[in-house]
Amino acid sequence: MSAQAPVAPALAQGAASAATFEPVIIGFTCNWCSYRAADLAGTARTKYPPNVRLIRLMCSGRLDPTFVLKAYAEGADAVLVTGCHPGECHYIEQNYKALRRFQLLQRTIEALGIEPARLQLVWASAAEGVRLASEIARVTEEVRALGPLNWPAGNIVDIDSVNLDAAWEATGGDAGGPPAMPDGVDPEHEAEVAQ
Amino acid sequence: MSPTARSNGAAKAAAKSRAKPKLAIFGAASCGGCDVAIVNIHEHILEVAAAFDIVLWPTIMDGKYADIEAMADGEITVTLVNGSMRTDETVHLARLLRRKSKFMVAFGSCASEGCIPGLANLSSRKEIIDTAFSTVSTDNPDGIRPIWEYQAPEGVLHLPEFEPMLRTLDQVVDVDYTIPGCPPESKQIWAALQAVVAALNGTGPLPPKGSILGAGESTVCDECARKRDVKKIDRFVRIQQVAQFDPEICLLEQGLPCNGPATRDGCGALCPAVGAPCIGCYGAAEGVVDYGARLISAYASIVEATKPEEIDRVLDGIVDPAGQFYRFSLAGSLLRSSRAAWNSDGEK
Amino acid sequence: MERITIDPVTRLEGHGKIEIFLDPDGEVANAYFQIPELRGFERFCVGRPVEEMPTLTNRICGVCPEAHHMAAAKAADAVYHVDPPRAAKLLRELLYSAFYVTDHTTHFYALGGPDFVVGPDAPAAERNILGVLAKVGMEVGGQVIQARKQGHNVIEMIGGRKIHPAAAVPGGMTRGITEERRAEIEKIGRWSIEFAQFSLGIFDRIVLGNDAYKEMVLSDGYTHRTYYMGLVDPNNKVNFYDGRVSIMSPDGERVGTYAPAEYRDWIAEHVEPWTYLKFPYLKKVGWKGFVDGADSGVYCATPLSRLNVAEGMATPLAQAAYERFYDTLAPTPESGGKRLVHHRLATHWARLIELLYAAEHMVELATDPEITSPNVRILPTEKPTEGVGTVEAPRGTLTHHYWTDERGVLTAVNLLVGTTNNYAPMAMSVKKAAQSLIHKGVVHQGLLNRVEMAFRLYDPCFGCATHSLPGEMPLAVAIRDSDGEVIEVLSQNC
Amino acid sequence: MTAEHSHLPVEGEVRIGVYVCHCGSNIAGVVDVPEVTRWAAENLRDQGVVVARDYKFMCSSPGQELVTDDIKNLGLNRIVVAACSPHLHENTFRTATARGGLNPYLCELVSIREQDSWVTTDKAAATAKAKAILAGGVERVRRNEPLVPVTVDINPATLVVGGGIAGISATLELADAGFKVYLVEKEPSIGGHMAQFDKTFPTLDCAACILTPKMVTAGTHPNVELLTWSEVEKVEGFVGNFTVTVRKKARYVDEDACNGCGVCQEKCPKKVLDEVFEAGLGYRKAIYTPFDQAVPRTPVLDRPNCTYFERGTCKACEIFCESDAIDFTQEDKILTLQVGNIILATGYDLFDARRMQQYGYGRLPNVFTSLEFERLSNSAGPTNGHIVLRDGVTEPKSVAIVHCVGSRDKNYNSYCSAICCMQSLKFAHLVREHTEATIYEFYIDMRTAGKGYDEFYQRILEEGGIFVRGKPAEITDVARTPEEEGKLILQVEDTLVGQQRRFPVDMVILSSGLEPRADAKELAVRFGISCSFDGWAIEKHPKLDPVATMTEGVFVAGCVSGPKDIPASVAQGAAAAARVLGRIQQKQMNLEPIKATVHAEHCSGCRICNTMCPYNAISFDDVKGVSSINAAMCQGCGTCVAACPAGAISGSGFSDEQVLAQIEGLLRIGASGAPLERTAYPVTRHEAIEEAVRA
Repeated sequence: MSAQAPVAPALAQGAASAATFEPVIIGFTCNWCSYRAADLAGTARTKYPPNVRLIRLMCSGRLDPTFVLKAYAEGADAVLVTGCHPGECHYIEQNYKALRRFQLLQRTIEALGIEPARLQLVWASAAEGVRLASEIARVTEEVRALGPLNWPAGNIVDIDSVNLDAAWEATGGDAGGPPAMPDGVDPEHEAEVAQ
Repeated sequence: MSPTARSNGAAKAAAKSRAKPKLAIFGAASCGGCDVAIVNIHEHILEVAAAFDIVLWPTIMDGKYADIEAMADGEITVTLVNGSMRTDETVHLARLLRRKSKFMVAFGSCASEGCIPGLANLSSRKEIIDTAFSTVSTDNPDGIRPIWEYQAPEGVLHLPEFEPMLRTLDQVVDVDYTIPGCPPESKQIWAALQAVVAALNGTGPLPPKGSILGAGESTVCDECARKRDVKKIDRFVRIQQVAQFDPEICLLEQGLPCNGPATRDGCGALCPAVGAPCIGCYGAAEGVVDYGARLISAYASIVEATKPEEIDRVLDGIVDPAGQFYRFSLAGSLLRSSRAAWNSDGEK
Repeated sequence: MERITIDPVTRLEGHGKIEIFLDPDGEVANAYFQIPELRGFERFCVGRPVEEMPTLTNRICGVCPEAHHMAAAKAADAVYHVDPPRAAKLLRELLYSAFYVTDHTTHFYALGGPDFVVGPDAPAAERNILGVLAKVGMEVGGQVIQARKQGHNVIEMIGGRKIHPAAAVPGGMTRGITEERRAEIEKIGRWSIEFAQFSLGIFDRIVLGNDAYKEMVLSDGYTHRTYYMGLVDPNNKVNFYDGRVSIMSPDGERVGTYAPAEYRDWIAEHVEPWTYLKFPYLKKVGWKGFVDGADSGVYCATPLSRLNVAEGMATPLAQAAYERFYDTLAPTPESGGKRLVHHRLATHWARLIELLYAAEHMVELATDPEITSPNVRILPTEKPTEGVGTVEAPRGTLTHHYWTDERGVLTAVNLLVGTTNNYAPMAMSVKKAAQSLIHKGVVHQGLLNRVEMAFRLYDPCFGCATHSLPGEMPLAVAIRDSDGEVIEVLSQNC
Repeated sequence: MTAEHSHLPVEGEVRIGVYVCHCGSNIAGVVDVPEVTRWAAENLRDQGVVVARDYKFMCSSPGQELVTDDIKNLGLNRIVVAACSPHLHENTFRTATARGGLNPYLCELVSIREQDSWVTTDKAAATAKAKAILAGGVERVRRNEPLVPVTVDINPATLVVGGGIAGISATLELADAGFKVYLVEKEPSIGGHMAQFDKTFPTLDCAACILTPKMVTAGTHPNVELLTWSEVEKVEGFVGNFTVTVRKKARYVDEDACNGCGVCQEKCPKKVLDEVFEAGLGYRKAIYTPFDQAVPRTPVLDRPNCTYFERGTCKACEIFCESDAIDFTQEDKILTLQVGNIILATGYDLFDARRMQQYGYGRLPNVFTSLEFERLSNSAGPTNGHIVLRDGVTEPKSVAIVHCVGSRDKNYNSYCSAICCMQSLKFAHLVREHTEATIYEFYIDMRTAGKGYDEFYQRILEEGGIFVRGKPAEITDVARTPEEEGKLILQVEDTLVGQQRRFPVDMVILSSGLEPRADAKELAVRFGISCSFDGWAIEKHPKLDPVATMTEGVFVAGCVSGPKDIPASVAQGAAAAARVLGRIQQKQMNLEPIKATVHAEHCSGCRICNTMCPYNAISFDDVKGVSSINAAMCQGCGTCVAACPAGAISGSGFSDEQVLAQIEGLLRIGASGAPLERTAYPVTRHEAIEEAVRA
């Protein structure tokens, strides 16, 4: 995990406007269909946005929801899952399992406040290079419109290097305390402390 | 407390340092079940008292944080922290104890993965406080909220800050061992303590850093007496929808979302035994990165449907995905929270 | 006077924090008792399926999860408009009685009792379970452990787990009990009756037999004339699991009784900006601040309160003890009303009477022919809507109130938790203790013990109240002069 | 350029070499390759990169030598090559890695050509993406583990399913090579569809004449065990070691005793309409061989139609049989075969023309299917080769042949059935040969690719006949004009003249398309292969490996994988046989070591994985209460790995660690090439204070 100082105000990057925002999307491909479709798109020099970075799995059935959540946690703005068309899996029927996991995972991320459009499923056979390219373009635009997800990077403050007593004194006793107003929780609180 | 008192404390500490290994038991934001579970090792508690010099156990006996502060770094041999990191005060004390302790143990579900209170991370701090202070029975016309630095007529009153997100112990300090469970089963606690004592006496191996103590390496099904077959779920049910569940057969096979398959063993599969589904309090199995992801994948894998709409029909049976999959582990999961918790819209 | 530097630790120390401010003459200007934590169950339970509430709200408090388990189950029954089969209710109540035996035992011997048994002036380090054992003998210690162990075994036999049980669900219980288990529970029940009588004996011997203690019990410092609240059965006898909530005025008049679902007409919660905990009070009387008397809405809900609102105990031995209690402490009724005891320290005695009742009730339930019936759950047929569930937690009347959508998923939750009821009285006890022991800026050394004893009798469980701390309540008292400078910090049992 | 930090290898240290390929200008034209190389060397040091090089063509031998030399000289223990798709050169660089003395699976090939330079226009963005892809490969390769292929023995016997021309040719190739073959056919005789034809395009040689000899050889070959009137019920095991269960249906005729004299058929009193071989145009007896050249000669007694089995009396066949071969007590036999490889040549079903009601087949008597016409025109057929109307006597004066019936039509099958054009031309020729009729061909496009095919087309054109470019909308007997009376009228838009036209004719031949067997999907499941949505078997690679399937040891030949003509089917039969022979010659074979493994100590026996494997590689041990995976049967898809709620199943080659690490690598930098922006974790007073003090 990237070790970021926790002092920057939350959501500073929220500012990035849809116009300039270039999303980063992780795409999972099946070795037999969609990865070959990506190869085909390349061979045919079909241009599409560079925002999607592909990971090759043997089968969409290998896709562990952990991978998707990991991608969000590591800062991806969206995840694109691809595989063989239903009924055409090279492993007979595994893409149906992928489909079911996708549907349940999408319900779950929605419950965690992540727009369902940040997790998309596209079937692409080995012959559908052009289609895969256009789907990637579509997904990229949809995510661009949603703006950054920018999940916070978790971190442990290494306290051994900190003199807590001094730290406390440094606050002069009223550090970061919100003003005594009816709404006790001060919105600018973090920001204030950070400066 | 006077400086002299402080030095006395230090002297006392120095004296003690040649004596028995020191044990501290600290409850952060906890329900106390962990303490009760420790007390429930019953007569063994006396053996613990014999093996350790218990320097801190607020719930049960006297002691002062001041004494802890006075100790040398690493003077406490083992600190068991139960409860989650909910206020800046608990975070601060956890760090203090970390400095003073050789071994820091995340004790119980709260400390290790956030437990039920971790579900607070589904909401923003403002939503939580607003809800608590505007319930139907609350008489609060002026919308008063707790204030961390309150100017009372007689002077300033401080309250610890309610943090934006609840955190697990290892998100705040370096943790050596974990004892899972909500609460950990007393027999397991005793087993873990014995292991620690043995290690300290050199009569047993010191578990490698990061070990999970007082639990198994598999999942609850391993200890569950119910009969299991291959699984095909064509509908998920809720307990109040089914008159009678077969007492012999796997609850999940009967459509009841049981978290047993993904939940670490060690509890003895008590809930399935009493006819209630496992709710997952022992957290994830060995080496698992994200508890919820395992369960999502497992449940979806065994759904008997291939058409998206059929699949949706089955999945509608899980009315609360976030709660079902992250009931105990949200704060410790890959995402740690819902977006609402850190996306400060709620407070803007 | 020495200026004391406060470092971050002492500054933040303790889960219960007391700030005492002195006026220029060194007299107590005010005392604040702060509860520094909150967990937000009322928010994050929203969105959960209602059938999970009995297990989710367990985690509010690990000291009395059974109370939340029961209140939640009853609220869930109400949400689905179902009345569980009799056998299910018997099982729930049996589990709950066993819990009372365990909890009251723990409090008397480990937490509250030491003040008397070992003595209020004994060093704090001895005023704990070990001190008690030293005084009354090891074999008693064995019995105390036995009582807790057996109680938890019964809870596990019926509820599935010793702590945070799992078996109560909307419409009843997940599973009944076998005859073998019933027989075992009956045995434990009978043993518990003896143990309760034995404990009352200890109280007789050590407290009532000691004039100094008796005087202390009756002293004004430990007396508050507030309203009282508790659950009573149709015969106005004490009941823990079910019934109507009864309110008694400080003058012994029954202000009224209400069905739990009507709680909002009777109780409101006052908010102060300097604490995370709210102060419930009687709506009909109103919030008048931290004062006693019939004009102040402050009430308390404790074993003492329950005895005060009830007209007796539902079991013979407990009834006898009940009468002895009032004959001893309140021989004459107040202004023609019911005989009341306002001496807070008597709560310890009341607790032992409840212990006896719980034990007797265990046997009643365990010997009910229907207790082993397999018919322990009925299926809801109506749409889930809204429901209230109330039980008597050892530390006060506990109310859960849920609203759900048509799927039975929670849309709103309100919790009125046991200890909370007594927050205001406790704050008052603090101030009272401070006022009587701080004069001209001089702090009497007994202050902390006094305050602590005032607390212990409520058996405050702030795990419940703030969902931050269970069982005994660590204290930190900071005393500040008129300039707000801290002149002294006392801390106990942090 | 080259960037290298030279320090001596430390024990246990990960030492990664990074090689970025220019691929001439294919990559370097868009991606700033030297910059990517420099970036990797500087920014991926902590990940263990000790050397990063770029080169014009990494796949050239000097390029590969860079890798092998660095492994030896710099003590590298991991390799990442950023170049083209792994599907092209993964093997190349794994081999190079092996030459350097490392396990080949410690090499990762990441694609910055197909996935980047070829599809991206913005050079800066392409360069940034290349860095991310490379970082992903580096993080991944750190977690790569040396893998060793699983070796299995190959049983030299082979099972061929389907006795059509494809199956027969596969069988003979194998048998002639000296290996045992079991040929299973569900009909009483081998021969398949080809046996029903009269002539074959474009050479017009007699189908029977060229097929029969092969059938006979197959029937008599010492290495061939012919199992007709039999069906495969179960397939267990894995490549090299399949156990196949075959049901040999009761013939009620003792094959050893029967000399195939045919007297039983003569004497049998019961005539039955022959729906199968004669396509419903002719009759057979209740005991019969489907046709004269049938192999084996042994007839089959059709129990449902047998008078004896119906009424309990008759037994004419038994009475007249001189060799006492008739056995009414015979029962189905279940045979268990041990084979090392399986070739599926189960062929096709003809599109059922009834589905296109507008063409009136089944309703209008003189609308025929192609198969019916094959029988009609066959000298050995029901009419001895006389082309007549349904009444059996009248010769048609005009015949319409309709192409693409059920093919190239999104309402039925969107694909082209490949053989219909040529077949229709053949029909035109046969009609002309046997009758005076005027011939109309209704086609969408003429597809005559194939040796001698277009020549044949030209020849038919010269023979005369009217070619109408258009697909008939309707075939009706409702006349609008006197001359249409008593005729079949084809309503069609002639797309060459662009107008609706009506063609009255006496006879219509529907050139029906080819479809997968009705039971194709069950078949696929039984043999553990995958098939397309329509039901055609999917090849391992449509171009480069057309007769292999995803399942090791199971091959396909002929129409089972899609419409083919006879030469293609024969070629595939031989090709499949060649693949099998290769396996047999190796005696042993290595399986791709990408496998799933259950860690028993973590397995709780919840059995969720048990339904995950389509190859039945997962089994549950009731005694131990744990599941386990047969490595040889596992095809490495990883579905069970993802499904295991206990995380007790690991997948080599695509482990959680590898994928999670790759995700971290891919997300090292943002779209701009700068480190990915991250929201700071919400802070509280203490953290802010501590940070402040630290700063």
